[in-house]
Amino acid sequence: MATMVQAIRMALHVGEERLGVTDIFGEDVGPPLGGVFTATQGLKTTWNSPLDERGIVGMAIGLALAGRCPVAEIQFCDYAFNTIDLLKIAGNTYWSSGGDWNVPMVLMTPVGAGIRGSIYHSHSFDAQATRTPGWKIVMPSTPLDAYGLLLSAIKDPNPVMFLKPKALLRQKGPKGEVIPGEPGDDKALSKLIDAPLGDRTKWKPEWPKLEEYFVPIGKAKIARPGRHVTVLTYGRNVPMSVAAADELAGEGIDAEIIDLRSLHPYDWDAIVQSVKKTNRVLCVNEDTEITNFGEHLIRRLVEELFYELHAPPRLLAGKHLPGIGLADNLEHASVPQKESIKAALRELARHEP
Amino acid sequence: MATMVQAIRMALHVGEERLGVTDIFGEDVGPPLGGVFTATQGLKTTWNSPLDERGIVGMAIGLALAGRCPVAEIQFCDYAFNTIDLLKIAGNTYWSSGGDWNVPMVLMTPVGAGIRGSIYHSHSFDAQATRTPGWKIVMPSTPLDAYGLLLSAIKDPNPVMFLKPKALLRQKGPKGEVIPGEPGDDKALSKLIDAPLGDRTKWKPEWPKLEEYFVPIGKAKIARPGRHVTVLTYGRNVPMSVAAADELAGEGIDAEIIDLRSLHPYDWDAIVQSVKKTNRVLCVNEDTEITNFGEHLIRRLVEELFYELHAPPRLLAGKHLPGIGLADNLEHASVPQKESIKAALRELARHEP
Amino acid sequence: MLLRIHELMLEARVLEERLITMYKQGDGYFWIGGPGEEAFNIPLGLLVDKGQGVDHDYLHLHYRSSGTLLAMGADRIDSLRQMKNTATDPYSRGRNFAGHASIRKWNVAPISSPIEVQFSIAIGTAMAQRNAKGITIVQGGDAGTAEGDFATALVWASRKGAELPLLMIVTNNKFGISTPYDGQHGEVRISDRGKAFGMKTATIDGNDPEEAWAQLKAAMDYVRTERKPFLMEAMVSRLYGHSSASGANFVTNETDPLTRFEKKLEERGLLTRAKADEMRAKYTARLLEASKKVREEPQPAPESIYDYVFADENYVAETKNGEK
Amino acid sequence: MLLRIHELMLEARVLEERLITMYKQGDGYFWIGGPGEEAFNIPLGLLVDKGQGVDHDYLHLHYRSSGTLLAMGADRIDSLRQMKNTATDPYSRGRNFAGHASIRKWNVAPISSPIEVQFSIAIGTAMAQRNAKGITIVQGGDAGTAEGDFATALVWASRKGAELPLLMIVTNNKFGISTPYDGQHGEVRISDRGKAFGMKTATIDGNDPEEAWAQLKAAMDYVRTERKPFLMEAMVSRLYGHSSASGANFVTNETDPLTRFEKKLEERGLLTRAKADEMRAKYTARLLEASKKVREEPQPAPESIYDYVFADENYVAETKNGEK
Ligand SMILES: Cc1ncc(C[n+]2csc(CCOP(=O)(O)OP(=O)(O)O)c2C)c(N)n1
Ligand SMILES: Cc1ncc(C[n+]2csc(CCOP(=O)(O)OP(=O)(O)O)c2C)c(N)n1
Ligand SMILES: [Mg+2]
Ligand SMILES: [Mg+2]
Repeated sequence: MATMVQAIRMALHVGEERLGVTDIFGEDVGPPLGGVFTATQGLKTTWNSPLDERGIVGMAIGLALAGRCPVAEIQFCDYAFNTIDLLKIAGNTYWSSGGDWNVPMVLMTPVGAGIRGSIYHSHSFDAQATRTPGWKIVMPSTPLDAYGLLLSAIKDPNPVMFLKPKALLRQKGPKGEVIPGEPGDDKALSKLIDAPLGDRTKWKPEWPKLEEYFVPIGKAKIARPGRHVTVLTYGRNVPMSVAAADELAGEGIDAEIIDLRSLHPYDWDAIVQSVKKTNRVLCVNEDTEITNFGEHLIRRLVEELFYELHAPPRLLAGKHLPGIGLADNLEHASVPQKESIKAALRELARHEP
Repeated sequence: MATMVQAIRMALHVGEERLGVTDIFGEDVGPPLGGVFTATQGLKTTWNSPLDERGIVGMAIGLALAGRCPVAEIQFCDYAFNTIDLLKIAGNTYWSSGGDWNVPMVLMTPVGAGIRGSIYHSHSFDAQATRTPGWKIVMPSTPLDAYGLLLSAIKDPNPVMFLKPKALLRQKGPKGEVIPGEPGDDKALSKLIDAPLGDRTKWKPEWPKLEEYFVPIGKAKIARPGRHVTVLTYGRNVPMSVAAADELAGEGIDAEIIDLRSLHPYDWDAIVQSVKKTNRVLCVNEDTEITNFGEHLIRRLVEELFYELHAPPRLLAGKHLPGIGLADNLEHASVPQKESIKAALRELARHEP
Repeated sequence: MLLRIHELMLEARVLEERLITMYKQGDGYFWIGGPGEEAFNIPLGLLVDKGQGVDHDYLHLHYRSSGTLLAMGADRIDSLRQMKNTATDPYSRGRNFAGHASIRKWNVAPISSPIEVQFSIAIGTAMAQRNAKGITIVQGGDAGTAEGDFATALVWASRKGAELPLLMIVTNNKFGISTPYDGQHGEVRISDRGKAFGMKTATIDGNDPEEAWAQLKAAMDYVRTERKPFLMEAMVSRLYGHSSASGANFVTNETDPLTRFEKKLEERGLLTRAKADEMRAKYTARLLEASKKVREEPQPAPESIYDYVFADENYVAETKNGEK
Repeated sequence: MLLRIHELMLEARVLEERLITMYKQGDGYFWIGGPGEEAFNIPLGLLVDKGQGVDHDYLHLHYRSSGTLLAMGADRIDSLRQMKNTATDPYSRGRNFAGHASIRKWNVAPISSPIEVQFSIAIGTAMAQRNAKGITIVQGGDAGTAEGDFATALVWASRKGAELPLLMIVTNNKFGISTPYDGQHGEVRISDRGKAFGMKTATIDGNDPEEAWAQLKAAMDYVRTERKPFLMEAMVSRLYGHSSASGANFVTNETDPLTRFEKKLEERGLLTRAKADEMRAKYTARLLEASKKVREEPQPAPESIYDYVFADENYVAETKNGEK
């Protein structure tokens, strides 16, 4: 089974070969490195950009206007905050021009904590992204979803942001989740598509025969079915919440984990269905907790399902602090961990209306 | 009585003369114009910056680090979105350096709709600002509060954002609210401190003997006391909500309007007190409605006061769209208006638990 | 040719004057435009390779470019429609300010208010044209060159081995709203900023349509054939102040390229005062008619704010343009 | 003096090697630093007018500046503390990566990870120094000059009549992580970008401490006396790759300024191999001791994340520095 970063690479390969992707670029995206997380190794249309995030986003918009199909990368979302105005332009061009110009581009960027990234390699981007109208926002939690969401993003005629959960990039998916066409044996896959260490000038990847597979933008997935509490989450916090739920099963608490996968547009029907069943809801994400996307979900839930809620809905998110510190203690205290998710689930499940 | 823009000018004057303000700068802030809204006319330490928002914010940070007391302006908050990374740095420097360097700067910028500003002169900034840790955020709704909040902002050893509600800049405050020291007669005040049209090279303002007056950061104000519904709002939507409430009084609906004044830190005690009394709450602001600061307030209210709420709390905010259109119909349909506030208040007040 | 240029300069001026009058009569909330830049913008519009796609020229203009679009043949009434923010405004459906055109079928990217961002976006269309026939033209003001985006265009356009067919134009009117050029610049000539990047550069008199034509022609030929960037600075006038926010009244202390050119043409016996006045009267009448028509056109409906948020998956640019 | 420079270069190198070893032994999560820049950074640190306030020099450095701080007299063990993210780390309390110092009592602004932002911030301390004795020094890498912030510093520092006492330094190691200089630049010399702004500029061999000393001295004297900006580009080496992310192994295909300088000193009879080895052994042992000590020091407590969010109104910079 492929890791998420291998899945992304394979999706980009299919994008180049069959979906018209013309430019995969960003800082250190091209040879020799192929991306700081190796997401763009061995591809045909990759190139290295100057160290200028504004130029990267502007270039992507311009390429899209000119009918190309660009996939741009911001090396870490921590470094996208000088481009918010340009992201707003990518999102408002179709609307502002009264439907004259659309901007079919994909922007991918690694997000989140979990790798001791300290102050500038731990940021989340979901709150910022979801308040940028005109963009579609996706964030996978498994390699297969990464593959399927990225292909959908590439085909979409609008700007789509593909948020890569840093901590999961080297992880594999749940048992049995295979990318259509990937070789069964991991070592074999690695031999085919992972660049060797050292000199790569002569290396060429051999791509497996991959099939197209699209995860529709706007559709959530039940990562773990359950009856007592609904967890609305995405990215890194999905496997974390599933693990927390599995451990709580022993205590008679059966939590349902909804992996949103698309943050905008999001799957309101799936959310309502689950909450109507469990009547209790916990939102989990790593972004800072003031003016947070989970708060939007909670606001809408209380507006529309107030009387279905048997316990106050809760948000478990990053602390409202200027950064995430390097030391273990600091990182753990700053963003949700399995234990804090369990604690919140216990509280919600045991709450007496 | 002074208008809000005159109050801001007088506060900056007191800042220069008595609170150590050294640099009031930004695009067209200095002579001859004195700011696109005349907020910086006739002051001593104003100067015109290059047309470079990143430079303006960076300059302010650097001046603050060097012990100066800068008040920087971004001409319209619509043009601050290429500086978010720098705003984050201003907010994280004290924390990142473990308390070594603080950044005592004031950033002021006009926000909001209401003047047919079209796509790029109608943005709100409260959602973006409240998710920038390390900053204090204030937003007045009357000239006196503008005066008192700006003086507090200037004295604060941290970065403080002073959001100027564009639509209120030329408005006066509620009857009887006078700035300590302003002449009773408006014409007299205008004669003293408003620059003449045409050639101003020889003009000098005559400043009234103003007293210092500080509105503490973090303290809300009851703009209109009421018993049935609580409205949590700020800036332009305060007078709008008060007017709506006054009109509803005839229908037997008595709404309490809380003017937050400080968005961060905000006055949680005042909010709780009011909501415990009315048991119904409406948040009103103009920023886009997904990942919106009002959603934070609602999230915290349901977490802490779930069983005190006799109706689902509601948010009335800007539509989640790429921009605010120019035509009357478009602007009105995009952000809260007195009528939509009244409709929401009726619904809340009449809601049967 | 000279007479054609003059006629377009005159018509462009009358168009801006009509927009200003509309503003002053309450038929619009805000005016900003290009009176004083006609001698440069008209030749620019005439020299553009007009069409859709990478084999034609892409234009990333700003809010003073009405003359360029007029010279390209844009329907005059559409400027009035945007001024009056009618539902019929083809550029923005009543959403954007006057002077913010968008014409996809001619590669005219949407003009947006934020200063200088067009320089960061233009590198993208230019990149797409490296192996095509067309070039990309991007234009902005003098004060705006202080934004990082101007440097972004310089850096990305000049990378060795990856040079871009990009014509960068700075129309220098020596003002940013109220702020004079002097005191804000260390450069003697803004165009000098291109030299460190090995770019061809020029600073020209943008108030002389003959010089503008010749210099633009040369620069565009260079970019078109060499597929390399060129930075041009054109000195121009600002004849009605920055915008309606500063009153939009005629200023007398700047060169008027139109009267200057008319004098020249008269001296050469190519034009008479009477002919010029007659032309002016004709265009004034025509645009007055147009403004009356626009006044009768519908305003956008409230619900229309939800239109054009996302293109649907069957969206095809061509069809979209076909419609217009 | 030469021997003093050599000793500091050697110690700086040993310090970086210790940090790399700590990383490889699991005593830290990430390493980034300046081995290969000693010949430039040591003279820089020695030439700084060290102190607090506008009459001394402000420093806006980046993550390769350990040598500069070491030459200024920073306590070596503090670098190890930050590497090990201990509660005793005086630069960031265990919050930031190695190489991210902050020393207010010496005007050293907090080093932060985002590339080039220090150039937009440095103009502010320089502005505050226009009528003071000190100057502002800002330093960054070659790839980072593509960011708009580098242009911002050029624009704001050179405004006629408002020039800033700012020394802009680009340490050019011909790499941005994995991306080679060639292919990303149209400039022959990055320092040429200052010329259009009327700035004094120089490109120097940053691997030669004698040239670096002389050129830095001249540039700093110019900025100090003329109160005008200077742009210096220094060619340097990157001896252990970009960071621990790329392995942090010694590369053999770049000039090692330390060995080159030692050879020179030996030839001149000012240094013997034995003496050099003995010094290296001494510093190695000292830093090994220090690293053991650091290993015993406490990690920050979870609740400490809430410290230093806001300065309270009685906050006084002086006292704060007194404490340290
Ligand atoms: C990023 C940004 N900042 C500020 C403004 C407000 N503004 C509009 S026009 C203008 C002056 C532009 O001067 P210049 O670039 O010389 O162009 P000109 O209007 O003189 O042609 C300013 C500051 C803006 N539109 N965008
Ligand atoms: C704004 C920003 N973008 C990207 C990065 C990731 N990054 C860290 S170092 C680096 C390369 C910097 O190269 P250069 O400016 O030449 O400095 P050097 O490391 O070579 O000294 C990059 C891209 C960053 N830290 N900040
Ligand atoms: Mg100008
Ligand atoms: Mg480098």
